[in-house]
Amino acid sequence: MTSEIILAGFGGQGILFAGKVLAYCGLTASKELSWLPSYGPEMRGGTANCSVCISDQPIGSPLVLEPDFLIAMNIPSYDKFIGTVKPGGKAFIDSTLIDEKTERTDIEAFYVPATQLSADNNLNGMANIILLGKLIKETGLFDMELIRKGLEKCIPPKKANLIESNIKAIETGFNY
Amino acid sequence: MTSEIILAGFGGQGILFAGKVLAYCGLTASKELSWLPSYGPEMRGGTANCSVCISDQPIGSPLVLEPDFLIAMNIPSYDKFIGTVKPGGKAFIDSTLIDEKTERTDIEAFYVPATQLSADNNLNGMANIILLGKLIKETGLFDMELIRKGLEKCIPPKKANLIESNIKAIETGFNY
Amino acid sequence: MAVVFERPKSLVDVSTHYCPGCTHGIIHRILCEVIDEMGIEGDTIGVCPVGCSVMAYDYFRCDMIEAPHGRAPAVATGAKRSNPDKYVFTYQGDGDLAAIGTAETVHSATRGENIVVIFVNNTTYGMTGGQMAPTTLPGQVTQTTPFGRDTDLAGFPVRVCEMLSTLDGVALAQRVAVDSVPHVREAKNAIRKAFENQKEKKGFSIIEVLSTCPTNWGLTPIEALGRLRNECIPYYPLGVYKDKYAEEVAK
Amino acid sequence: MAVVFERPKSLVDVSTHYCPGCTHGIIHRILCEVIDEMGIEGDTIGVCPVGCSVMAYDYFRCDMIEAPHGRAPAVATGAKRSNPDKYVFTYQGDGDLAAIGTAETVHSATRGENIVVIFVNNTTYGMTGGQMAPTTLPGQVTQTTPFGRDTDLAGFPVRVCEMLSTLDGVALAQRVAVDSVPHVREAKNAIRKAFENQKEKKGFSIIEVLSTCPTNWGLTPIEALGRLRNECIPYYPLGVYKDKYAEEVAK
Amino acid sequence: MERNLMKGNEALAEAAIRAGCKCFFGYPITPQTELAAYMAKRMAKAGGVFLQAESEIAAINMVLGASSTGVRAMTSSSSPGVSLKAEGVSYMAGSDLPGVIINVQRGGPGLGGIQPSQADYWQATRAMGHGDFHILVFAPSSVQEMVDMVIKAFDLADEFRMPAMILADGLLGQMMEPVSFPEITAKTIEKPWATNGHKNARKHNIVNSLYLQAPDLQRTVQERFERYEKIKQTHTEAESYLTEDAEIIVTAYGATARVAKSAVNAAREAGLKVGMVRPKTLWPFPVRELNEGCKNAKAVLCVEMSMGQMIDDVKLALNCSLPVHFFGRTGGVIPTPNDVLAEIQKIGGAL
Amino acid sequence: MERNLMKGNEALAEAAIRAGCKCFFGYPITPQTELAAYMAKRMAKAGGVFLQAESEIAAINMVLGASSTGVRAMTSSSSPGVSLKAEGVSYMAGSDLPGVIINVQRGGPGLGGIQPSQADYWQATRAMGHGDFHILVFAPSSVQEMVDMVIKAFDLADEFRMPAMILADGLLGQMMEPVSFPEITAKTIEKPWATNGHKNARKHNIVNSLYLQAPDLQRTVQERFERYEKIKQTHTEAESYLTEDAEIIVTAYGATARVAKSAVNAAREAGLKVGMVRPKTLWPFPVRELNEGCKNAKAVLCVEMSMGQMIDDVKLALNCSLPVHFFGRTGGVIPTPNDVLAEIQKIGGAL
Amino acid sequence: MAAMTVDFEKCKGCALCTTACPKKIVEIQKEKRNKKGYFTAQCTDQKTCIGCAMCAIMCPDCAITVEK
Amino acid sequence: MAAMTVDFEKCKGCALCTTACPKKIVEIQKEKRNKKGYFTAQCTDQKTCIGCAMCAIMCPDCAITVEK
Ligand SMILES: Cc1ncc(C[n+]2csc(CCOP(=O)(O)OP(=O)(O)O)c2C)c(N)n1
Ligand SMILES: Cc1ncc(C[n+]2csc(CCOP(=O)(O)OP(=O)(O)O)c2C)c(N)n1
Ligand code: SF4
Ligand code: SF4
Ligand code: SF4
Ligand code: SF4
Ligand code: SF4
Ligand code: SF4
Ligand SMILES: [Mg+2]
Ligand SMILES: [Mg+2]
Repeated sequence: MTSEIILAGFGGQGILFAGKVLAYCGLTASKELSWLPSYGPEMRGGTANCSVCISDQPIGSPLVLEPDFLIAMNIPSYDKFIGTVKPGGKAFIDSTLIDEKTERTDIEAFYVPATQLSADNNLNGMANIILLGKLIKETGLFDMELIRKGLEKCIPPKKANLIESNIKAIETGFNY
Repeated sequence: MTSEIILAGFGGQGILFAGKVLAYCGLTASKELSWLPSYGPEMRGGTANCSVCISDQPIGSPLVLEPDFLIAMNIPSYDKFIGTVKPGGKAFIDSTLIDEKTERTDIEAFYVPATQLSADNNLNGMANIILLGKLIKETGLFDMELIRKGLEKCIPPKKANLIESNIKAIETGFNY
Repeated sequence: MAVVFERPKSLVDVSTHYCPGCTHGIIHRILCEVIDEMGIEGDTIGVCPVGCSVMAYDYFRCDMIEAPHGRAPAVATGAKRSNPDKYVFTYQGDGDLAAIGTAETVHSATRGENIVVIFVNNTTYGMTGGQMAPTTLPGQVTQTTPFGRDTDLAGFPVRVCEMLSTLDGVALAQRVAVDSVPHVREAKNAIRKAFENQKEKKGFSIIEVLSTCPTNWGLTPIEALGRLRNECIPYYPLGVYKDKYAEEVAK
Repeated sequence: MAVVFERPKSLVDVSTHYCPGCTHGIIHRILCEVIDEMGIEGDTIGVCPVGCSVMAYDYFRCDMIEAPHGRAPAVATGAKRSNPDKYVFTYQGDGDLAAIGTAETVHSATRGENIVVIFVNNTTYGMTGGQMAPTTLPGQVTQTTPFGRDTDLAGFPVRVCEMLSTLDGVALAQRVAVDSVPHVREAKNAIRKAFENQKEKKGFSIIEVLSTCPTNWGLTPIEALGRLRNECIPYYPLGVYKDKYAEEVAK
Repeated sequence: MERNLMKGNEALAEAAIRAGCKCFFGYPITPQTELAAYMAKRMAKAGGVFLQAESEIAAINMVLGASSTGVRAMTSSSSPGVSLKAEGVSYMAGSDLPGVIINVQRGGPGLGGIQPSQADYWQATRAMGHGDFHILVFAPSSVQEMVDMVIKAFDLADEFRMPAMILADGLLGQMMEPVSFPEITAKTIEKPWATNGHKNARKHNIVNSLYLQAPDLQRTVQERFERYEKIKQTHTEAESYLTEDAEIIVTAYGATARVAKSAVNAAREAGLKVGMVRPKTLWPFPVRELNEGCKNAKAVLCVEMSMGQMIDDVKLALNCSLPVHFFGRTGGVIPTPNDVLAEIQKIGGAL
Repeated sequence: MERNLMKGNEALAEAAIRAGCKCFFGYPITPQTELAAYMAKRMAKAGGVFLQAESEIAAINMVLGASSTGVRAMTSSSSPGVSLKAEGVSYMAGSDLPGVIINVQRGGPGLGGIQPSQADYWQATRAMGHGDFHILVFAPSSVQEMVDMVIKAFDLADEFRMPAMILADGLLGQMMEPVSFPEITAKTIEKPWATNGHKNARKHNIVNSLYLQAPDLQRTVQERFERYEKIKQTHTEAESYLTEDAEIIVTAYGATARVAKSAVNAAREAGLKVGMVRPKTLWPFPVRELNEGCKNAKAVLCVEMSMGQMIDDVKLALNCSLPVHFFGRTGGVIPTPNDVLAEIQKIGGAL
Repeated sequence: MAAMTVDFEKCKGCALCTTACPKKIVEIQKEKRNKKGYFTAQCTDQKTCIGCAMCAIMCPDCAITVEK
Repeated sequence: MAAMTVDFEKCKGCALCTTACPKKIVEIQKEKRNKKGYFTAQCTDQKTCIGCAMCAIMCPDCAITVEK
C-alpha cells in the first residue's frame, strides 16, 4: 500500500516541515518513503507545497500528482489541488483561511479551523501540525508512539523543547 | 601541373613574405593557388615556414609535405626539409647561413649566398627575395613581367617605393 | 484634491514577486520616477541581472533584456554600442555585479561605457536563498557562512565604489541607501544624475544602493532597515566616490 | 676567482623560447634567485598563465601547474588551500591577470589568499601577436588598435596596483620595473618581500613588474627599455601601493 | 546500517566527505544550494576546505589547482553554471586530473527554469568542453545511488586520472529518501604526478595540457583514448528490470527511470511484456548491457526529460537494429507514469 | 568578379562586414587573431563597431546585447575560447537571438595546441551549452566558402532567430586563397521583437530566456524544435563528388575534405570506385544527401581531425545500414592524402 | 486636506510605511487578509494626514497613493 | 681581477648587457652566429671588468657568468 500526500499552503506556514514530520514517521516505521518539496524562486510569500510518499514498496516517482491525502492551508493551494485528490481520498482544509467547501462528493473533506485552533491553544504557527494531527487520525497512518519518535528524529536536539508543543498540536488536531 | 613549394628559415627573414610574392604571382597568372604559413607561439627567433601551391587544378590540401621546390634560409630548416623534397625537385639554399651541402643526388641543389649578396648589393634583409629570383629562374614558374605585377599587388601602395628594390633583388638572384 | 504620489508610469502596474518589505521595490520605483521625469521610457533599454531582480523585465515598461548572471554590463555594452542614442542601464545585485560579474563590471567601467549601472547591495545572494555575497559583512551569518563570515577563510568584502573609483573611465560612483525617506530621495537624485551623465555622454555611472533582504537576513522588514542603517552604512559609507565631471569643473 | 653571478639553481638550465631582449627572462631569474635564497624550491608550487610565459613550467624547477587563461589565481587558491604549508605563486601577464582574469584577481586579492602574484605588465598581449591589453597606453598602436588606443572607443588602461589597494585582503601591492639595474634589484627585493609575507601568512601579495615586449612594440630590446622608462613608468608610477603590515606597525 | 533521511544534495555532500574529498569549491545555484550549505557546515570539522568561489569558473579552476596537488576535490553546480565550467573541465581532462563535478540539472536553455531536466546529457557525455576527451558520467536515480556513485566517482577518477561527473537533476537533488552510508575503505591511490612540492626528493612535476608539437599532442590524446577503451570494457553499469521476456524495452536514466519503472510495472499489470534497461553509467554507455537486455525485444522506448539526447547512444549501441521510439518532456516538466504507459501501449499495439 | 588573395580569417571578417554585420566583439586567440585585426582596421570605416572585449564571455554577451537590439553581430574565437561562450550561446538560443560565432578550431583538450583540429564537432552540433537547443553549423572547406557561408549564416540566423556558427579550423583560417566577394543584396528581415527602444509606439519588448513555469518553458522549447524541424527539411547542404557509381564513400568536412578529395582522386586513378560526400551544414546534418550519395556504396569511410565525432551522425543518418570506418588524426595533426588513400585501399581490399 | 490610500491587493503588509509616517497614522490591520494572505496597511486617521507621502516613499510595492 | 663570460648558445644577442656595463666593455660580435642564428655578446676587454655583474643582471637569458 502506498500513501501519496500533498501538503500545500503559503511559504512560512510550515508546509515543508509538516511533510518532513510525516517522512520521519515513515522512516521510523521502516517504510519506504520520499519527500519532495516544490521549489520556486520566491523566497517568501509564494505558495509552497510538498509531496510525501509512504509505502511498503520502493517509491517510483516522488512527485505526487493525484494525492490520496491533501492538506491545504490557503486558497490558491486549495484551488490548485482539491481537484487532483484521488476519488476516495481525503482532504484536510484549514477553514480559518479557506472559507470554501468542495463540491466533490467522491472524496472526504475535513474542515479544521487550524489557524484559529493554534491561536486559541497557544500553539501559534502550528496550524500545520494541527492539520497533521487530524490527518493522522482520519488515515490511521501512524500511531501516537511512532509520531513521537518521528518528531524526535525530525527536530534537532537543540530544539528538543519544541517536541512537546508539536505533540500537543498533533493531539489538538487528532481530537478536533 | 601543380608546383608545391616550401619556404623556410628564421622568423624575421621574410619567409612568409617571399611566399606571398609567389602567391600573388599565381593570382596574377589566374592560377589556382594556396599559401599556408606555419604558425607557432614564438614571436621571434623561432623557425618560420610556409607552403605555397600553384596549379591549374583546384588545390587539395594546402599543406605541402613533399615540396617540388624548397627555399631554406637556416640550418634547422635545411635539416628539417631537405629530405622531404620530391625526387627531381629543386632546393635553393642560402649558403651564407648554411654551410652544409646535401648528399641527395636525386634533387638539384642551388647554393646561393643570398645574405651575402643582399649585403653586397645594398639589399639588406632581402636575401629571401634574392633566393626567390633564383627559384624563378630555375623553375620558370613566372616571367619577369608577371612578377612585377605580382609584386605590385603584394606590396601595399603606401610602400610602393619598395617595389623597385624587390625587383632588384629578384634580378640579383635570377642572375646569380 | 490632486494626486501627489502615485505609481510612476514606467513601472508596470503589477504586483512584484519580491518579498514583503524588500527594498528592491523602492529602488525600482525611484528608477522609474527618473525615467518618467526625463521622459525617456521610449528610448531606454534596461538590462536585468540574474538575482531576485531577474524578472524586473516584467516591471519596467521600457524595452528590457535579461542577461546571464554577472554579464549585464557586457550585454549593456553591446546594446549601447549599437544604439548610442538610447539610454541603457543595468540593474544588478551584489552577487551578480561583484562576484561572477567582476570582470564585466571593472571593464565596462574602465572603458567608460556610457551606461548607468544600478547596483543593489543587500550583502547576500537573495534569490538563491541567502548565501554569502562578496559584500557580506564580516561575521554575518549566511547559508554558506553558518558560523558567520570569517575573513580568515572567506576573505573580506569588496567595496565596489571605492574599487571602481580608481578607474579613469568612471564618470560617477556614488553610494546611497534606501533606509529612510531622506536617503531614498538622495538615492533618486543620484540615479537622476547618472542618467543625466549618460545623456551628456560622460561615460560610466554606477549608483550603489544599499538595500535590504529581510527574508535572508532573518529580520522583519523594519528590523532590516535598522540593520541597513546601523551595520551596513557604517561599513559601506555613503557618498560620492568619484565624480569626474565635478573634478574637471573644480580644476 | 669566485663566481659572483650565475644562473640560480631553481632556474632550469635551458634556453627559453622568449624573444631576444624580452624581460620576461629577467623576471624569471630574480624570482628564482629569491626561491634559492629562501631555500624553498622543494616547497614551492608555481602556477603558469596563458601568455608568453605559458611554458615557464619548463623553466622553474619547482613543481608547476599550467592554468587556463586568466585563472591562475583560482588554481593557486586550490593549491594553497589544500597545501597551506607550501609556497604558492602565480606568474601572469597583463592580459591574463587584468582582462580575462579580472574576477579571479580581484577575488583572490580580497579573500587575502596567502599567495604571491607576479604580474608582468608589458602593455600588450605578447603571445598572440600584440593586441591591445587592458594596460595598453592611450595612443599605443597594437594589432587591435591600429590607429592607436583611442580611450573614447577602447577605454582607459587599468592600473592594477591602485585598484587592488582598495581591497582589505591585500597585504602588499607594489609596482616595480626591470628597465635598469637598480630597478631590477628593487624588483627582486619586492618579490622577496612578497614571499616573506606568504611565509608569515600575511595574505595576498602582488608585485606588478613593468616589462617589455620588444617584438610587439616593434622596437629593439634597448629601445624597448627606453620606452619602458620614458612612457610606461610615468603612466604606471613605481612604488608600494599597499603594505598592510607596515601600516599596522605604523599605527 | 542506519537509515538516514536526507536530501539528495546533502547526501552527495556527506558521501563526498566520507570518500575523502578534502576540498569543495562551489558557487550557489538552484536547485543544488543545499550541497554547498552542507559543506559549509561540515567540511571544516572534517578537516577539509570549503570555499565559496566568486564564480563557477573560479570554482572549477580551484578544483584543478587542488587536484593537481593530489587531493580529492569537488565542485557542484546546475546547468548554466556547468556550461561555465566547460573550459576548466577540458583543461582537467587534458591535464589528466581527477576531480568530481556535480550537475543537478535544471531546465534550459539559457536561464531556463529551475525544475528538473535531463537536457545536459550530450554536454556531459560528449562535449563537456572543447577537444577530444571524455569524462566519467554517473546517473543516480535515488538518493542512495547518489551516495554510492559519488564514492565510486572519486575512486575511478583517481584510478583513471580523469574528471567524473554525477549527472543528477533537481528532483533527485531536492527529494529526501532514506539513505545509508557504507563503511568506506578509502582506496589509497598513489599520485606520483602530484605537484605538491618536490622536497628536493624528485624531479619537478608539471601539470599541463599544452603540447605545442601536434604529434606530441596526438600521442597524448591517443594514449588517453586507450585508457578510455579500457574503461569502456570494464566500467559500464546498468540496471536490467524484467528484461528476460520483454518485447518492449524502456530505456531511461536518473529520475526519469523512476517514472519509467512505475510505467513498466503498470504495463506488466496490463499484461504487456515490457522491461527496462537503466544506464547507470552514461559514459561509458552500457552497450553490452543494453544489447543483452534487448535480446528478445522488438522495440525500444527511450524516455528522457529532454528533446531526445540519450536516444543517439541507444541507437548507436543497438547498431540501429531495433526501432527506437522516443518520449520526452523538456523545460522542467517531469513525465508521469501514465504518459509513459500510454507510449508503451501505443508501441505494444503496433507490434 | 575580382579575385583577391586573402587569409581565411580576413575573408571571414570582410564577408561579415559586407553581410551587414554592425558589431564585432572578440578576444584574441590563435589561430584566428587576424580576424579581429582586420575588423579593428575596417569596421569603423564601414560604420560599425569593433570592440575588443575583456574575455570571450564578455564578447558573446556583447553579441547578445547588440543582437537583442536587432543589429547583426558576430564574435570569433578558437576552441578554448569557444568553450567559454557555452553559457552565452545557450542564452542566445534560449532568447531566440540571431548572431554569428566563428570557431577556428585548434587542437585540444585544454590549452592543447594551436594547430588545426576538428575536435569541437560535438560541441558545435549538440552541446554548445546546457539545455535543449541547436545552432546552425556551417563547415567551409575553402576561403571562398568561408565568405559565402558567413553571409548565409547571417541571413539564416536572422530568418530563424537562432545563433549560427562557422566551424572552421586553423588551416582554413591561416591559409590564403583567391576569393571573390559576391554582390550582396542584403536581406532586410524585420525584427519586431528587438529591444531598441519602443518610442512609445509599441508595447515594451523583452528578450529573455527565463520561464519559471515548466510547462511554459516546455512550450517554448517545443516551438523552437518545430522551427528546427523545418530547417532540417530545407537547409541541409552537402557536396557530392563522384558518388554515382561509388562503392566506397568518404565523408569528411572542412579542411579534412580537401585532403580526402585528393585521396579520392588518387583512388580513382588507382581504379577504385570511390566518391565523397562532404557535409557543408553540420547542423542540420545532410541526411538525405548522404543517403543519396551512398546509394551504391558498400562501405563508408569517415575522415576527421578528431578521435571520431561526426561519425556518430554518419551512422545515425545511414541508420547503421552500412559499415562506417573511421580514420582520424587529432591534436593538430593534419591527415595526408596518402594516409587516407591507404585507408580507402584497406576498405576496398576487404569489400 | 490630504488622503492616503492603500491598494489592498498590492500591499504586502511589510509595515515600512507605518514607521515612515510622521503622524503615526499608518497601521497594519489584523482583520482581513488579501488574496496573497497578507494583513494590509491602512490609514487610521485620514484627517490627520498631511499628504507628505513619506509612507509612499518607503513603500516597496507602490501600494500607496497620496492626494492633497 | 674579474671575468665576464657569455654562454655562446644561450645568448640571443639582445644587447641589453652592452648598455648595462659601466665600463662599456660588452659588445655584440658580428662574426659568428650561434645555432639559433644570433650574433652574441662578448667582453671586449676582460682586464677592465670589475665584476660588478651589471651586465648579468640585465641579461634576460642568464647567458652571463661573472667571476671575481
Ligand atoms: C551562471 C549562474 N550561476 C549561478 C546562478 C544562480 N544564481 C541565481 S541568482 C544568484 C545570486 C543573486 O544574488 P545577487 O546578485 O546579490 O542578487 P539578489 O538576489 O541578492 O538581489 C545566483 C548565484 C545562475 N543563475 N547562473
Ligand atoms: C580562453 C583563452 N582565450 C584566449 C587565449 C589566447 N591567448 C593566449 S596568450 C593570450 C594573451 C597573453 O597576454 P598577456 O597575458 O599579457 O601575456 P604576455 O604574452 O604579454 O606575456 C591570449 C589572449 C587562450 N589561450 N585562451
Ligand atoms: S530574497 Fe531578499 S532580496 Fe530577494 S526578494 Fe526576498 S527580501 Fe528581496
Ligand atoms: S612576444 Fe613580447 S612578451 Fe612575448 S616573448 Fe616576445 S618579446 Fe617577450
Ligand atoms: S502622507 Fe504623510 S501623513 Fe499621510 S499617511 Fe502618509 S506619511 Fe502619514
Ligand atoms: S509599505 Fe506598502 S506594502 Fe508595506 S505595508 Fe505599507 S502599504 Fe503595504
Ligand atoms: S661585470 Fe660589470 S664591468 Fe664586467 S662586463 Fe659585466 S657590467 Fe661590465
Ligand atoms: S643580455 Fe644576455 S642575451 Fe642579451 S646580448 Fe647580452 S648576453 Fe646575450
Ligand atoms: Mg544580493
Ligand atoms: Mg602582456
